[in-house]
Amino acid sequence: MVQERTLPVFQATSAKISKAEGLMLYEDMILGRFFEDKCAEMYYRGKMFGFVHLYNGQEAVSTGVIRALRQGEDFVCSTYRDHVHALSAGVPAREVLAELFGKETGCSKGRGGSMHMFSAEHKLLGGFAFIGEGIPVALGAAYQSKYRRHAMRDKSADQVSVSFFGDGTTNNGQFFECLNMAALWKLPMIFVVENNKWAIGMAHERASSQTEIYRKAAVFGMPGVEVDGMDVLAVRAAAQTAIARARAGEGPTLIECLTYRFRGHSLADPDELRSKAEKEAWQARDPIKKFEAYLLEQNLANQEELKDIERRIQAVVDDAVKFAEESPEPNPDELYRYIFAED
Amino acid sequence: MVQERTLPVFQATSAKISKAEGLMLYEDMILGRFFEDKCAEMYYRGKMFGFVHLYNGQEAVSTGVIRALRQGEDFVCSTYRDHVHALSAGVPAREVLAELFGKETGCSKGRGGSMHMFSAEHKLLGGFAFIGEGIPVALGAAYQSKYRRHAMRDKSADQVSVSFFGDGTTNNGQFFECLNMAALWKLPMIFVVENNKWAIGMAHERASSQTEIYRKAAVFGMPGVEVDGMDVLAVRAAAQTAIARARAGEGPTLIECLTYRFRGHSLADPDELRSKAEKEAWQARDPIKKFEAYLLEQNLANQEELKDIERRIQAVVDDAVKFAEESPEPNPDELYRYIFAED
Amino acid sequence: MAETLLFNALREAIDEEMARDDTVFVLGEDVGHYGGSYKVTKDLYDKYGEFRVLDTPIAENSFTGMAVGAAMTGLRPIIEGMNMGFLLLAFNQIANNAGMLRYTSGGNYKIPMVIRGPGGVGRQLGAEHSQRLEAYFQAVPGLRIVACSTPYNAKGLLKAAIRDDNPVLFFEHVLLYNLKQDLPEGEYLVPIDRAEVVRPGKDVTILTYSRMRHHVLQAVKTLEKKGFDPEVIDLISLKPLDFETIGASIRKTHRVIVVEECMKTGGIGAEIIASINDRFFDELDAPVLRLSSQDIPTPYNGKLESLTIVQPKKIEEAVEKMMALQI
Amino acid sequence: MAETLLFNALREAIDEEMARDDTVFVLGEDVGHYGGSYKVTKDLYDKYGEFRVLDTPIAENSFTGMAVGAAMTGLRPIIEGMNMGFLLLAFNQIANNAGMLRYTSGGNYKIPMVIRGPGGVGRQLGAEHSQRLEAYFQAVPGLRIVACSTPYNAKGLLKAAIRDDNPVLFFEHVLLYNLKQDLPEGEYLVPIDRAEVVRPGKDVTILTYSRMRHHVLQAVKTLEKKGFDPEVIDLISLKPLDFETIGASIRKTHRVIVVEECMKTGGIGAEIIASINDRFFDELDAPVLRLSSQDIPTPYNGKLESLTIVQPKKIEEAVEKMMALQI
Ligand SMILES: Cc1ncc(C[n+]2csc(CCOP(=O)(O)OP(=O)(O)O)c2C)c(N)n1
Ligand SMILES: Cc1ncc(C[n+]2csc(CCOP(=O)(O)OP(=O)(O)O)c2C)c(N)n1
Ligand SMILES: [Mg+2]
Ligand SMILES: [Mg+2]
Repeated sequence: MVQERTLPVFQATSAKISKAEGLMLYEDMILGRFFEDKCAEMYYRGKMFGFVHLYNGQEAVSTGVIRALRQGEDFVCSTYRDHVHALSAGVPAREVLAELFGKETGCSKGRGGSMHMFSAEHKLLGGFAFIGEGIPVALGAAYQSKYRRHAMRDKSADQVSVSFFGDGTTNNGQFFECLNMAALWKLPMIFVVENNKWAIGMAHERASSQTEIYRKAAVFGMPGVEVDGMDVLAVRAAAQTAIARARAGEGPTLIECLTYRFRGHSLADPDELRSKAEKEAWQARDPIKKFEAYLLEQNLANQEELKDIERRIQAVVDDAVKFAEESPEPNPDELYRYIFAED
Repeated sequence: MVQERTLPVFQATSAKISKAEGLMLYEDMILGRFFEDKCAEMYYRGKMFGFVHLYNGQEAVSTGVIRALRQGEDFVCSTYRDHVHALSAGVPAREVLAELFGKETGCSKGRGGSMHMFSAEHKLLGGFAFIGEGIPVALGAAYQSKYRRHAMRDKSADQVSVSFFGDGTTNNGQFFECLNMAALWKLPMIFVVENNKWAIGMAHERASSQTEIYRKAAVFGMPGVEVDGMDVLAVRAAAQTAIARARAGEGPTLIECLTYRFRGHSLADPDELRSKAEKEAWQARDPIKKFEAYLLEQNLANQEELKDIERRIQAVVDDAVKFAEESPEPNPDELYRYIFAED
Repeated sequence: MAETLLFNALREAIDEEMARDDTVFVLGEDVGHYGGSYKVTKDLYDKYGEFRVLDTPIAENSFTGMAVGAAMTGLRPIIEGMNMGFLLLAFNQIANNAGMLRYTSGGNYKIPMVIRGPGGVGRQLGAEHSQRLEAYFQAVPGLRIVACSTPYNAKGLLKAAIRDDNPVLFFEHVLLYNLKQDLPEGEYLVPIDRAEVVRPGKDVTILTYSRMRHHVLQAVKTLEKKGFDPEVIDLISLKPLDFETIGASIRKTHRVIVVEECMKTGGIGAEIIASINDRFFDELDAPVLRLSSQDIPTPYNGKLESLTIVQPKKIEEAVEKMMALQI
Repeated sequence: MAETLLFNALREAIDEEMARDDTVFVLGEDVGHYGGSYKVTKDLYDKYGEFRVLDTPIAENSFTGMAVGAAMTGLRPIIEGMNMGFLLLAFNQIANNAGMLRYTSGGNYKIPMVIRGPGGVGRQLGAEHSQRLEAYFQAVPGLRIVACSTPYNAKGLLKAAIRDDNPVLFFEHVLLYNLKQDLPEGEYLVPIDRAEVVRPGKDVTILTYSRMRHHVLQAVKTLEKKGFDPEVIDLISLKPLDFETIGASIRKTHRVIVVEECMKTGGIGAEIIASINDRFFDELDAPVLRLSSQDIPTPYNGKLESLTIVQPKKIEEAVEKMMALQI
């Protein structure tokens, strides 16, 4: 196990949150966690197929960033590890699970599957199965906001676009090409690197000559910040700063979240390369437990309230399963539907 | 005209050169200049076709770097602006000009043309017509050297690979992908950016959010140096340091040469966007004139010796024209030759 | 009527569509200050400003993806490939995202975008600048592929492509930009999915597109004098193929020659022949003849280059040979 | 004889060739420590070390170009595309440099490299992971394209591809890695340019490749019972096509069905049909029948997915229908 990077210290007090906010964040993280656990269960029970990449451990990033956005207005762009981003963005658990079951009621009408969650309604630009290809797409959404504001004189066009991707993706050309264009044109864009130290079986330090990704922003004239990705408040604070900057027309920000995935790369990954010690060290920093402790400590919630949330979310997830199971499959007659815009 | 970057100051005395070296460098730059002037003439006289990109003004870079390499052993990788790199690498003027005339005696047998000069004998990996695509190829040659040394235990395998490309190319993903891999694996590779401030009609500062390219090396853990690209000794000194580093197994270097092209992007370019003031400012810094003055001042050569060289090179270029004109065209029966390795 | 050069016809198309719809914008290398390397966007930067005529860095894959994102969110980007070949670098964005995303998203998004620029074999531009990407892209689902060939159709097709809600690969030909033609004064559109019967005839159907249309017409001049009466069809739409027009012609002539500039193997002609085999086999009196470029990278040398592509003479011979067949 | 899984057959091929020639090396994502996502390079890292089994960053375009440079300078790289689809990002390096550079350089360099990995439609992997790149790449000059289909041919073909001095795109199929077969003990090679007559027959020629070979054989079982005698040919070489073997079969059966997994438009079948039209038109008693995947991105839903590709039942019906034709 490689020497861990020293995590940046974040003073939670500097980001005072209300009780309502606290519960909202907690709920969102719980939703992410319970949903993914259910996916694993369903996968092993043969209810879903293909490559399924779970998000356990990284919840503070999705919740911290996406829940700081204007829901349904700002754009979210994800990868193949997209269920939880979709949920945070407001796509109902029912629709995400139905998609995983390949049902007509899925957010991509059962055509997309685990790696291809889309929802125009929730401004989810997509799950993108190929490394890095979502970054330019998010850049395009950001360009569009700025375009509307400046070329079409729509004052209300101040939407921000967020692109999520992993450490391994930061060695891909599209990452750098987009850093440059975003900074050059001061686009309302946020690059969120979820540095979970691994790209499948490739340890970050074996893939990147310089492992501190946030530093790469500076050479594009863009702020790059490093944040403890297991601390939802730290992530939220960094996101809020970046969002404010972007909305004010001051340009993009790169946020590197130091995080960890608690499961293998996908449900098909034997996960033999990560050491037990490393896994345990990170497991001990579970973002949900950490935030739970904070809420209790700050008297923002009591045990009962949190249990309530968990019960409620468990019901949401169970309902999603039921919904997905009972939903119809796509109509075979519509095999060619959606290939062109006319359909 | 944008504020010019302050050029890095180079103390020529720090790079003592012998008379022989001085004359060699001068001759190489003169060859590049005269050859390109002849190309322009031939193009306008309808002797050659297609896109022809001349190198006038940038000679100190080709000569400064390539003439510091071991000729015929180290690898050189160029772009569509490749005539002069080919000449510095030792490809005879005859073969380069014959290639431009599309003749069988050309270094690419008349199949390549201006943007596709190749010579396995001279370790010229090629002219590459597409932006950035040569960089990975040069990286492959560098990998090969290191591979032979380490995996095949060939102690003599210490060849260095140099990739040349322009400022505009540094916004392309391949540039960054290769910086990372070269640094990660400590390959014997040198990235030479010929920053001539323009990519066709795109001013560098309109294309790059951060215009100081050499700074980008640092975030890959690679030394990046800035050098006056109009000063052949400065370029040579930087190249020598980088070459020594690479050969010693210490890894790659990025050298940003601040230079300027005295002609349009290609002979088809109306060149209407660059200001007169800018052109004149750079023309005044002609690398050949500068070096000539240095040689005279340092008593490394007298006027007559330099004139001799010029006469000799003029003869070489004239001979190349004659050779190219008299050379046969490729045999039409060999249209399919060279498509597969068996031919 | 105004005599217009093809590149100006394209420019007019873009200008008119930009004036009509402020979600239409152009992006690409040197489209702004420089006005496009073949001047198709000349002066549009001054007229529409830097947002609507966007000079991009040399990052084809990412600016193409950016256009996809802009299209998904309501704009109508027109990408200029300075040379269409450069878009090989954007293959992933064009195939996966422009082409497939609408389907994979179950209809969540549509992607109204045009990717246009010069393709084809020019005059000694070397292999990399002489690509015929229509062949490489034809199997990608979700894309429409169009090739223009005259100032008239260039303008009308480009306007229609810009208004289409689907991703359109729009091929111009590097050697046709200076073609001249009188264009109608008012606005007009040309449907992007219809072939054009350039010359009706009854002997043989010649299917062609882009610059080869002109090689065919040159051959036809000679053939006419010799008493032949070929029907010349410019495909215009390379995907989907317009089988209505093609079929009508085959039912009349029962003989087909395909003349294309792409390489033979896996070219547009391959699909045409396979489709004719699927649909009109019984109508054929002879095997379809395929005249394509040689299956080699385009050599720089002028003579080899001209041997690489189909010359009018070869088309004449092919027609004569086919007509001489005993059936 | 040892019963061997297909992925292990590939692994043996690489291992043997690496042992035989120390210029052979493997590079790609997760080929080293991880052993390859389908375990084709398992344990080779331990055996040959980090230089010869190189784990790359996720930078397909550049590591492919790097392999080209290594090949030009005397090594023999084997690229593993973790999924062949990812190599869309490397299209430029594969087409311009692997494919065309030798020609454009006038023979200065040769590029002995293999680009291999899983392609095809798997089990609900979604559109992007279900690509059939053989169609996208078939028009690129200079490339050889090979598809293996059994442990036996996988091993022999891969060894031959590694020894070939030209760039070879080598397609495996994501659903065939666990096929089992007894392999001979000693070393053997299978030529990469020859089709394989899998089942001789006299009624109809079925041309297929990769996983569809198995769908065809499944159909053939039923067809045999019904008294049909089809000839099954596995193309193996998708470029160039082996017209000697194909032609011999057509001269015997006079009827052809192509069964392919790629999309219909611009697929391998299109070129096959066009070539048959060019060469064997007069031998045909009926139009060639083309059974291809639907022209859509592969839907995730299992039922739609299975409707997208050709199922054995459809092949049976096609043969029966073709045999019922009055000629
Ligand atoms: C273009 C492309 N290359 C390779 C892959 C295969 N792949 C899927 S995920 C992955 C690792 C990505 O790691 P990282 O970016 O760190 O994200 P994480 O999975 O850790 O969230 C790879 C190589 C892919 N999907 N797309
Ligand atoms: C992939 C690709 N995109 C675009 C081009 C067209 N093009 C040729 S040269 C050039 C500008 C390059 O500028 P720079 O890198 O600064 O080099 P310079 O020409 O100034 O030497 C462009 C855009 C190309 N050849 N390849
Ligand atoms: Mg990761
Ligand atoms: Mg430049």
